[in-house]
Amino acid sequence: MDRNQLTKWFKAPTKMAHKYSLHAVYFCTGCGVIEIPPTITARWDAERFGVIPAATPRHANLFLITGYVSVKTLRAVIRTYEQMPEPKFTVGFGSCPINGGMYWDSYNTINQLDKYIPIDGWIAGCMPRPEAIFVAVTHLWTLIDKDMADGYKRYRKHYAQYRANQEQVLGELEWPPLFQSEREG
Amino acid sequence: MRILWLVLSPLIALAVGLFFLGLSRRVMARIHWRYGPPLYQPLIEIFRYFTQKGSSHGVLFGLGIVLSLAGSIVVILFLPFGGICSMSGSGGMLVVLYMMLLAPLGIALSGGEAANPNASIGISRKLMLALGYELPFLLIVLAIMTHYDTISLVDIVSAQRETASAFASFPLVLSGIAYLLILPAMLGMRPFEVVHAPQEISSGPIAEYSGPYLGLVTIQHALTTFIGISLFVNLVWGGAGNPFVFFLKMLVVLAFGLFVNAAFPRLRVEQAVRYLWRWPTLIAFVGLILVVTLGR
Amino acid sequence: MNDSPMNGQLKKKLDSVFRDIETDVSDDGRLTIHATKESVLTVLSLLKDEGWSFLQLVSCVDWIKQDEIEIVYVLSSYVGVEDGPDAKGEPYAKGEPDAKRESILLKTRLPRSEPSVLTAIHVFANAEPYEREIHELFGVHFEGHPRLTPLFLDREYKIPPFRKDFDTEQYVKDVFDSVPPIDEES
Amino acid sequence: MAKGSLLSSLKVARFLFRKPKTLRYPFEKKEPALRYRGFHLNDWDTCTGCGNCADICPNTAIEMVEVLDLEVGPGEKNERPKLDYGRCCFCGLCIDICPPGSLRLSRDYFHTHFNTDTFVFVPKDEKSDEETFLPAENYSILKASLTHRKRDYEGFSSDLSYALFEPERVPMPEVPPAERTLSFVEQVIGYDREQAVREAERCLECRLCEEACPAHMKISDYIGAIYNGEPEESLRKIYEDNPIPSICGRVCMKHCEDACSLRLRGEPLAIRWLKRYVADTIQDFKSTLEQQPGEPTGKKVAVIGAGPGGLSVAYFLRLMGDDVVVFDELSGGGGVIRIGPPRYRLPLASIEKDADHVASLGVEFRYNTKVGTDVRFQELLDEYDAVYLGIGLTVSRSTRVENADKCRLALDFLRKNKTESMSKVTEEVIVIGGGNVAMDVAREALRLQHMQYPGEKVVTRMVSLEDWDEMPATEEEIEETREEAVEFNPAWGPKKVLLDDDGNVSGLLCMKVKSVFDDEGKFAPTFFEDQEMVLKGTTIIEAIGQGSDFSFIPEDMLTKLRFNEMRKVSVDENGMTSLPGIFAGGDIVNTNLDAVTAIADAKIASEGIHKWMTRSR
Amino acid sequence: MRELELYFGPQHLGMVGNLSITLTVEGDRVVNAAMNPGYLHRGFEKLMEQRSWIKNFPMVCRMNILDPDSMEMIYAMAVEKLAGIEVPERAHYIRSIYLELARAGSHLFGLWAYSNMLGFDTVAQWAMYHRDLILDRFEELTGGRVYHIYIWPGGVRRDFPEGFEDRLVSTLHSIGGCVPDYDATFFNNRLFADRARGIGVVTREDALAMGAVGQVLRATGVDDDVRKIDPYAAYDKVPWDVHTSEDGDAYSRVWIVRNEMIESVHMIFKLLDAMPKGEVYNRIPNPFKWRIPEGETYVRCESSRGELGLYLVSDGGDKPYRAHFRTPSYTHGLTILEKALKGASISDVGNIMMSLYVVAPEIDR
Repeated sequence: MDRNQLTKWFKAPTKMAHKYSLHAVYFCTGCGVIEIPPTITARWDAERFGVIPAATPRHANLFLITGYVSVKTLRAVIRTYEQMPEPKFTVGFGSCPINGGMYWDSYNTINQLDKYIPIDGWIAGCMPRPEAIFVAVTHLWTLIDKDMADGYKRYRKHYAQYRANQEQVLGELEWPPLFQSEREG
Repeated sequence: MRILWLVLSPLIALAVGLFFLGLSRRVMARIHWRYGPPLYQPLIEIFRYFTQKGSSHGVLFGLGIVLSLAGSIVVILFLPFGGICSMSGSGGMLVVLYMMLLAPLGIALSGGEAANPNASIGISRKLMLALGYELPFLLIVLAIMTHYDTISLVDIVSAQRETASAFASFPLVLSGIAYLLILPAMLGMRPFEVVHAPQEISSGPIAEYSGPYLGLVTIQHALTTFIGISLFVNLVWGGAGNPFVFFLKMLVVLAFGLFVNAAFPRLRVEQAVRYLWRWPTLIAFVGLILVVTLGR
Repeated sequence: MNDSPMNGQLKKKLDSVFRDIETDVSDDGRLTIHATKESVLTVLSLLKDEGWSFLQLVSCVDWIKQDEIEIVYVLSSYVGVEDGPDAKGEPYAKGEPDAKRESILLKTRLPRSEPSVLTAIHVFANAEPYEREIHELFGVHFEGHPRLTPLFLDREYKIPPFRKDFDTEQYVKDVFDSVPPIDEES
Repeated sequence: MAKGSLLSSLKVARFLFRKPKTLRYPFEKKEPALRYRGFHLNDWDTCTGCGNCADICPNTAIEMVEVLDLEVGPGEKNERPKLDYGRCCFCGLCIDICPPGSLRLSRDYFHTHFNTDTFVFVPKDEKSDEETFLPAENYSILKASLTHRKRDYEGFSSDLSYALFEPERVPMPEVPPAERTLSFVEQVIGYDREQAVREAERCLECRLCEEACPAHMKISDYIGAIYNGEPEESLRKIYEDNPIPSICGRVCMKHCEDACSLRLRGEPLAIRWLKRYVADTIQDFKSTLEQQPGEPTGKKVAVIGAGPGGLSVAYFLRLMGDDVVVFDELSGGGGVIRIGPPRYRLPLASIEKDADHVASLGVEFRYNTKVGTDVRFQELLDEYDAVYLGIGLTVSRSTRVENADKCRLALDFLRKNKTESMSKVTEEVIVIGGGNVAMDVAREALRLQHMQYPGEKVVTRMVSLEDWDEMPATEEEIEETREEAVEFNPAWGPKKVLLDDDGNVSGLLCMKVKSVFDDEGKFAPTFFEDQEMVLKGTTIIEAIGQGSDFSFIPEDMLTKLRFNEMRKVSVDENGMTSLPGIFAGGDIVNTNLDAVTAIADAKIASEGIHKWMTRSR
Repeated sequence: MRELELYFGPQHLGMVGNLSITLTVEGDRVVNAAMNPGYLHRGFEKLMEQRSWIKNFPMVCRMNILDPDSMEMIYAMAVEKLAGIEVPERAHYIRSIYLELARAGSHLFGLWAYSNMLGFDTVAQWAMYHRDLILDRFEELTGGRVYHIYIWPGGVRRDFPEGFEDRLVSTLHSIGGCVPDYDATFFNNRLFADRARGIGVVTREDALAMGAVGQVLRATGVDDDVRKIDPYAAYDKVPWDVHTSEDGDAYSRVWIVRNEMIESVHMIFKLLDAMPKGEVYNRIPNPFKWRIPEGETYVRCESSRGELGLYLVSDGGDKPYRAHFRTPSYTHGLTILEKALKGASISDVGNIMMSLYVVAPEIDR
């Protein structure tokens, strides 16, 4: 740990704690997931940076959307996202969640994921390599430092819009709204 | 002075426990051919948990954790740490045995509140596993207590220091071996990692904890690790005269646990119980009988 | 495999047993059988008894121009590498040893409106998910199928999505692209 | 499979003391493989904007966007691919289809951003984009993104031997040089059906050619029809823009092939030969095309010259319903095409075939009628509603060196050979000039020599001012001429025609050329006066260029006829000259001097004529 | 005991792929299991009908994340058969080497998934490390780590780069050198045997009746392998063995996976030795003009999990009229797994699933 980091720890310990213990919950929602095992295992060892897979969304603060999201998965993705404790960060993997990617004309995959849940960072690639995942993590660190990884705040703020979009695609959702009281002005 | 120790010893236990958690991740990583996280990683994580927003599932949810934490702290107070023992009452061993049951009970109470099927499966597994290792453990403790003719942990330690550690004395060596065999189960390590089993039941009892609750559970985990190892060192490896040697002994025990952890897959719960009730129980039982028949 | 005796014999046999089927051996030796909706199950079980006991695939093709839906059963037989019986003397499959697993295509055509055919589960257990899938994606009803519940899809579609007149691009435009982006300013 | 051991697995403990195998990224770097498929690079210099990458992209990730400040040459569009990395799957199909090979993939693959708009990107070349592409020492992986990339980091690149298109054209069967110089047999044999389909298959349908074609023919469509085995459909497509496919299929200057996107790393598509295939395959144009003249309008148009332009104007106007009369001094259609291209290149039958179809629509041809002598120009103006001048360049220029009057002129020579009897040549012929006509003359002279002196040693020499690289003739033509063993003397200028004692031509005195053009690019040859050479030759043919003959136009009108600075007749956007009612097109108007440009002019003019006539009613 | 509904997946550490199993459990026993796939359904075959023949190549491989290469292979085979395209001899060898490399990589991934499911991190991490070494070679050969898009109709997309053979051989040697470690820790481990023996038994009768293929079938003693009985690429050019086992349980399936992995490596060595020189690519028709004559075909090849089939129909157009993949996991996951899970312990759900080598994207397509 160099001095620079030490001062950061004193200045903003919360941010630092979030940065260096990113416990990832990930859906095997597609191709991107094939690069998660290498990333967290011996060749690349993401645990060096505190990135480990979390067993349940309740333990996690990083949500990796590892590829295209089918309608059926979207339901589970939203559920999982809402279960995660705040602050939480989301990263979209590869082309598909950005703009549909390979499956831009599929009837069962949604095209732009950020219409349904907030995304803090996107990684280019089909699918991103482990190195790209590392760079995305450092990118996320920067965003956390600058308070720009505020997806969960945006979700709270625009929840009515998100919920409306979710219901437009999924139909009636079987769980109650997460933030009942906060309505958009 | 005693009051100072009362405050300090749980803190020391926590520090050592967290260090062990960090170290075990490092060691496991090495066996996995990788570097692993920094040693202070568990600290960061606990800190992170406490700054997150947790969601509660009822009063018992929080209370249960506190209960189990309290149980663990009480146990720690009774455990000698290399000559330091804040509560060296004569009934030490019995209190420890009782209080050790509190920790899983608290978690069970709290986790049961969460209404997650994984959690309830985990809890039932935990109870079954406890059933599995408690029997040989009691036999071992019985043998040791009979052998040294005392129920005070401090006395047991000092008795071992006078002669030789339990491992090195003839009838008790069987109990020692039995203890070694159930140690991974008590520490919740593989092949007995059936309770949490992230790949099977998504961390089982702790599946529903988030934020500060998870932080408390992690602290509880660190304390449990400390208790499990220090109990072993105290009971069968003669404790130590000063904290440093004691710590070194604990390290060795941890390393043994980690090697086993790295070398085996997880067993099914009934396999685990069957295993625990077979060899360790048998050895512990024989040990007890020998101790009783041979006398002192 | 032009001279595959197996397929030739089978063709002869089928032709003699059934009146309402057409058989055809292609250049590469593949036997294609066109059966009617009524006879398809009988043919299927006969083929199974003849040794074609491996149902590889139940597929479905939407021939929109002919206004028909075609169910295709792809059959073959288990033959070990060592040809026929293994060391224990149990045969994997009845049939001549030289009958390599050249697949048989058994087809039947159904009308496009309300297509329905008997389920093949009782003959081949692994037809179950295939038929469920075809029910879902093509809207073909399988009589006697125990659970024709949705397999893959979460949403309801007016036209079964794998039919040729289902325009996915239009669907994507209508459903997914019409979702507004989140307005951060408000 | 033993029952297994409890202790053997404890051996893993030894790895605690071994060095881990982890690659400590980002402290230890790992270079991606040389072929890695990362983000795109595009060499804007070689990119033609053909859009094949956009067409082949399975995910519609590539969109061609217009780049307004881009200078484009022929065969290029000012469009460049824009990539959406929210769609791209890095398959590299675009790389394998890219005809110029300008699109490549680099080994960069890092881009992480919170804004999805940053994932849309117009790839640029490393050379031209200094901001994005940084040398290795300024590059940092932590900043890596689409706008912070490493220089010289080529990855998966295009390889011609694995390209998805076929770079080589189907070889055109030809009569070998030794054989073809012995007679006037047509040199190019023509594709058969299978070859034509195979060649048509190479077309990538990028339509660069259609922009380059002066007549904007629907090339992709008619080639697609050939591929589909429908030459009839193809002919119909051709006839929408070009009524002389048999001629154009042989002698077109093929601007389309110069624009073909396949040309850059392979041979361009043989568009001309495919057109020829269509025209030759179909015997009867009339029944295939089923064309009818349009509703009669009652308007009459005189067309002077039955060359490509004249034929086309007549055809287009006739389809619009006008009555058209074509005047030509020759005995058949074709104009300069009839006399210029030798028989081995363009047989008369092909010309007749096209002209006949135009005639079959009801166009009246008055051959052997020279305007000015047989018919007065004023009569035409009086009698007809409009006049179209498609007279072309019919007069050969002379070098005007000493004794140049003893030489023969190219067009006269060619005309005589083609339409009348063969002219007599001697064993040694000198042809002056380096253009296509000069090549035609030389090759024709060579054939005449072979026919007139069978078995004897004959030689045809060419002398041109221009050096090899400047020679105005097409490369193909030069190559064929060389194959036929014509002797070249480039960069020599004629100084004097040498005569023997009898006053017959005996040779040509030449000077070494210093330069042909001056600094401003104008034609102003300079010579090394001291370097001289004598070429032996008993016949000299001058083929240095042609001019046009406006002598049939009365003097007072001619003065009103406006010419532009290129000494061409200037016309407005409707093809009308400065004289109302008189339209012009073809070689006297444009600088391209080829049939297809004349057709393009004719199309413009015919619409202009029609508009003009109906407006003036 | 009370019956409990337990959702296994889709978000689950032990789940490879995005699949959900609805378990009805009684204590630690599974009473009923209902597969709930579709989380990865993209309507692949429908999308294929909308893309021209060549545009489907980057697409088909994405149908199966784990083993994309056999997907490429089978599509290339079907197209070659329908369009009558010949493949150069060297390309056959390269294809075989490539597919065997992919098989080894896929099996290592399978080993990761399986041992991870058992909580056996150590072996899981090693397997993943070794798979990554193989991916490095793939990257070198094809330019992509996971999706290679390498096998085209008419051959392969690029020839071997310079020095590739040597690096390939040394990579395989370094993996092969660790086989004793794997054996000692994993296959020879008593507790692993306890965990896997007699679990998820699929009898030969069941396997034959329910259309099992691949390891599931071979674990019941049927030496069935498409590479042997209907050879494609260069599999008939070199000698190699089909590995079988008699027990039909999880252990024997994983044991076969191990043996096949080693066999693959040996086969690559043999193929490298026998490989001829020459062209690797017969140019396919211009993609914009490519029409495939009307017809239908059913082709099959041996993917890492068993027989993979493709029913491809062309109506003479520039796009497939209908494509239907017969993926091994479909039957294994939806029919056999449901049956095998009944009566199993919850601890063994993942164990059985991964020993059947069920890959979710392959089911959903």
